[in-house]
Amino acid sequence: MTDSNSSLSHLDLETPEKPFLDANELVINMGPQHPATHGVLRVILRLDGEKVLGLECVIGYLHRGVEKIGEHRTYTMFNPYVDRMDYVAAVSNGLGYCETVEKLLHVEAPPRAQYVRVILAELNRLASHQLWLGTHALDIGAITPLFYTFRDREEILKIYEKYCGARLTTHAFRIGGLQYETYNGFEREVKNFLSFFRPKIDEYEELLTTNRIWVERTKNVGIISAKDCIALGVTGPVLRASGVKWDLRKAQPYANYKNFDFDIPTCQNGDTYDRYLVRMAEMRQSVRIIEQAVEGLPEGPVMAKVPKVMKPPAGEIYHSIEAPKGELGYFIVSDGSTQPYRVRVRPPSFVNLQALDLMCRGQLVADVIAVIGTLDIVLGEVDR
Amino acid sequence: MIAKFKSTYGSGIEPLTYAGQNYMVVDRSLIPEILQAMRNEEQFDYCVDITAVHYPKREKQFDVVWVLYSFSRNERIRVKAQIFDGESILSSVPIWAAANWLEREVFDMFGIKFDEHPDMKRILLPEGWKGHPLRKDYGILQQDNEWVQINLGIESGQ
Amino acid sequence: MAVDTAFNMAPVATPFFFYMLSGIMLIGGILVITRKNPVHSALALITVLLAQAAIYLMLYAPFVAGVQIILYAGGIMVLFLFVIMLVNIDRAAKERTFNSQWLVGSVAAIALGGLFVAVYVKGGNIFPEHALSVIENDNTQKVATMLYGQYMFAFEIASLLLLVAIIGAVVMAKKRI
Amino acid sequence: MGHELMGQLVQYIQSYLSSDQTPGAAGNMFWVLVYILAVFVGLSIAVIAMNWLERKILAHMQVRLGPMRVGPHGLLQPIADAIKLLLKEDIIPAEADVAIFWMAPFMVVLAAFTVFIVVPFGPTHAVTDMNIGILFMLGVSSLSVLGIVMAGWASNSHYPLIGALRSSAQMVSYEVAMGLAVVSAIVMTSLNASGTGTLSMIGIVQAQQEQGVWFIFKFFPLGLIAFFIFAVAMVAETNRAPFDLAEAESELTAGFHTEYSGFRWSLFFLAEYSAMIAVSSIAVTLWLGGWLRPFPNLLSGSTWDLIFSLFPGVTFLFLAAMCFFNAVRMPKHPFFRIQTIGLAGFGVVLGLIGLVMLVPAVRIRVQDIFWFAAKVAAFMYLYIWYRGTFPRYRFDQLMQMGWKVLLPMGLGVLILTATAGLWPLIQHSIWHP
Repeated sequence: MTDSNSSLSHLDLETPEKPFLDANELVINMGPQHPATHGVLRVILRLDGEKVLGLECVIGYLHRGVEKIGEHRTYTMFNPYVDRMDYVAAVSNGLGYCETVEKLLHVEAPPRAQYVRVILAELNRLASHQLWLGTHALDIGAITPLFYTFRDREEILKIYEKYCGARLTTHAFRIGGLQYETYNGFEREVKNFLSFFRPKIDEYEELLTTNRIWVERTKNVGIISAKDCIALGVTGPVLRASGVKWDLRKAQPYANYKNFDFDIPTCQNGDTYDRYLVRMAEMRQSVRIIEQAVEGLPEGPVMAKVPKVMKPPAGEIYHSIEAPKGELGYFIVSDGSTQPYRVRVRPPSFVNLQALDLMCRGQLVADVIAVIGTLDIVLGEVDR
Repeated sequence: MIAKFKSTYGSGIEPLTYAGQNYMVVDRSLIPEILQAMRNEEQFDYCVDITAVHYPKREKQFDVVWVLYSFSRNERIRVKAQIFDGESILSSVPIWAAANWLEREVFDMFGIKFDEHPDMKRILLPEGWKGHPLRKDYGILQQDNEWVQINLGIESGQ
Repeated sequence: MAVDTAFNMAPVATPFFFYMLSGIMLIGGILVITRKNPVHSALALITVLLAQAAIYLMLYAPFVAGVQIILYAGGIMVLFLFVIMLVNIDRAAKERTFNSQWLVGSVAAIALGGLFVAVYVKGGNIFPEHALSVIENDNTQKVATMLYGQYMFAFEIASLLLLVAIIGAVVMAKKRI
Repeated sequence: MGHELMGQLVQYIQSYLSSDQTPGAAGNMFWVLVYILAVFVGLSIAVIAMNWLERKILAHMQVRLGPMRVGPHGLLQPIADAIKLLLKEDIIPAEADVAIFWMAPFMVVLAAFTVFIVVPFGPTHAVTDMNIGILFMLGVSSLSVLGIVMAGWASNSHYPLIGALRSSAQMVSYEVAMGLAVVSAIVMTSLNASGTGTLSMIGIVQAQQEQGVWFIFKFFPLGLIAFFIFAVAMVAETNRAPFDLAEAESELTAGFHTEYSGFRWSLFFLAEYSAMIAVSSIAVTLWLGGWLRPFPNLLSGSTWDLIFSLFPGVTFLFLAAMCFFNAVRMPKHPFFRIQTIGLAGFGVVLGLIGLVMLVPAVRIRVQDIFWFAAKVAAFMYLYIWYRGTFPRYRFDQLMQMGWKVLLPMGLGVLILTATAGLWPLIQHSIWHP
């Protein structure tokens, strides 16, 4: 439906297409309570029979004013709040926030802390992708992968629990490094997990990759071209599935990602199946990164010298990381006091969700479900 | 690049750097032109974020910030414009489609209107809510009590 | 074979059942044309068709009865309902059920009724005195031999006609072919 | 007088036991009623068992345990569920068309249960044997779509309406492919001396017995393809995964029964499962030799007959042994005492049934039912397996599959089967014009 060579002018997202013949346009309100909208997303669908003529997202049901809260907490106190945005990838949120504040403070976390951060962040990417895979497959009707992925995600959460006591909203990192040294046997357990998990990726792929129905349901569904991706600011696996080899871990390495050897998996078609393949390949790459990080984990302190009361000099920083869902950016303005003057979070889910309308035009209701799933949105992050 | 802009537009542009990050403060009247040039001539084809900062003590109360990124140059830059309270600014949706929701959010949170935006309405807060929460004069516990009472049927949302 | 005759079933084809089914059909038929809601009309029509199938069964024509259920009640009426559900019911309900053709309609109905009565009165001797004793067991086979033997040509013509109708429908409905 | 009646009754029962006719054909009203009751009760038990088995098997496929709390290994879970459903509030939406909303579940249940009148569990174990048996089954089961459409429309809500539209389109289109596959099996019944086939369910199985081959293997691979078409279409007909679009949970919340609750909802549930059993019975009757035991040609002779006739009893004894084994393995804690006793008691019941089934007089009459049920159970397992494995088809893909794949295939198989059946005749006319 979308011409890949088109300019921006075709992105006319306001006027829906006309229904065929004189059939009545059916307006369906999907959500905010709906099993497949991954939270409290409300989508108003305009249908011609089952064909989607246009849709409008209504968001904000989970708005908690995270940015406002940030202005009223000290830098340290705000750290746990960011975990509550993308709660399935809480570690990544924390990583982005801590690094941004470190940049404001002009400190850098010690190498050991950097390595542990990479390990935990990549484990988090695995957990996030697992959750995505399970729920996405469930939306398309395959109920079994959900239980497989949750069984394996449990192992990751156990490592988190042992490390910091929390499983979901971990608050694992501190500004300037880590609060805790790793527990005894951390490396061994991570290694055990990797050797346990590698065949599990094959298991997921065995269930889905060549499954005829899966392929038919996802191929050529929700196509978005690279050009449209960039125009709409869509990042993460969705962008890579459209053929843009762009990953912040490579493009503008943060933490110590430049020390690791990994590939950026890409696909060309930009459909749901390609996004699935990209995410599966990303899981394998994450395993590779974690492997290298565990192997090269240096000894040393885990906390840099940071003042007890943080008063970053006045200034402003935009720093972004490659969260499992795309570019997660923090824009922090400091006025020299203990509290940030302004915290802006650039949530990947929020921006990616804009593409839903474009991706669903002309498709069927069932595809809307598939596309919502493949965008991998977390409403906690969309609404903040 | 910035030098080129500087020579073209003169005093309307003030290039700055902080902690290795480039940004420039641009006069409000130059914004449409500069943004267009950024995208078309300098290949800043990805609008990462649009946001605003409220400085109630300043005369021009708001900073509107565009975070831009260029895939071909692997470079990030911020464009800032200072505007008065109640002043509107031209929408950049025709330049980057991504700006649509981002501008709506700025409007929602700060009350800054974007001219020629296709669908200028609130996005995170419900329609009919009074006040713009990210302004500094909006208290952290403040809420639109009237709206809550009418629409939720409860005394207070807290 | 030891079958106790005392517990034998009474034959189904009693006048009672005939009148009952006919009554259902008549009531259903009236409901079809008087209901304002088209879905109710369609359901009444289904009742009529099912009662008709039962009458076929009484006439020892189980094959016709089965086909009646499978094609009309299970197939065509479902498609009817399908279409009706897509139409705006609220608007349809507001429209007048009987339009100005009621005069022509009642004349036609009276004429048809008169024809039936005339046939019954005049042609009394073409009706057999007693019901034909058709053996139920090979009824289906008889229908088959008839259709594919004696009436082969008519049967094939009918199927050709249906094919034309299908193609016509496709041509009309499709935006581009 | 009472004594005389008693004697009459005993004679009556004996007369039936030695009869070689279905009660319907014999015109025996009493036995007809007994059979209807037996089928109804058996079907209800089968649905309950299916409910438990589906949850257990699916759970084990998905690395979890499934119901474990109510009764030993959750054996009483379906009963608890049934009680819960019956006690639930019966909600009728304010804007619903009450009469139709009320009728719809009964329509579905009626259609799903009526078809069992002609299902042949054995040469004499059917309520009646209709001349148009298979046609009756297809026709009446096609009526259940009316109930679904009524339910979807009467709910006066968008999701049920879309669910109903989908399911009516789906069932009508798959009926065509299904019918063609059925016809190709019926054509095979006519390959006998007289040259006339039959639509009677019992007649179809008897034709397989006479020809000495199950129709799935007849004209290999034509029978197999026809069977395959039917096996796909029957999943679509019953709205089960991967064709469960009418109640696609993630898209339409629950499809046509979104607005139903409590007892009415449980009627839909009941109808769904009994419809699954019904279409599986059709498949078993048409292609898998109905009540005939496996390997009739390979393992023939009276010794094998005896061994196969022992199967039902042995199976039940095995299940009883499983129960005892698990009862022994139960934790020795007072908390589990009732469960252990329950499981052992269940084992005793199963064992007694198994022992009774070993009695020669019983086992001869029961083995037909056993084989039929075993074959149907295999299909039930397939249903569960599909559900655990396959994602859901999209609506247009489903239609494409029905009209563009299964229908042409069905037509082709039908033509080829007819040709293969007439081949001796054709050969004859070519060689000796």
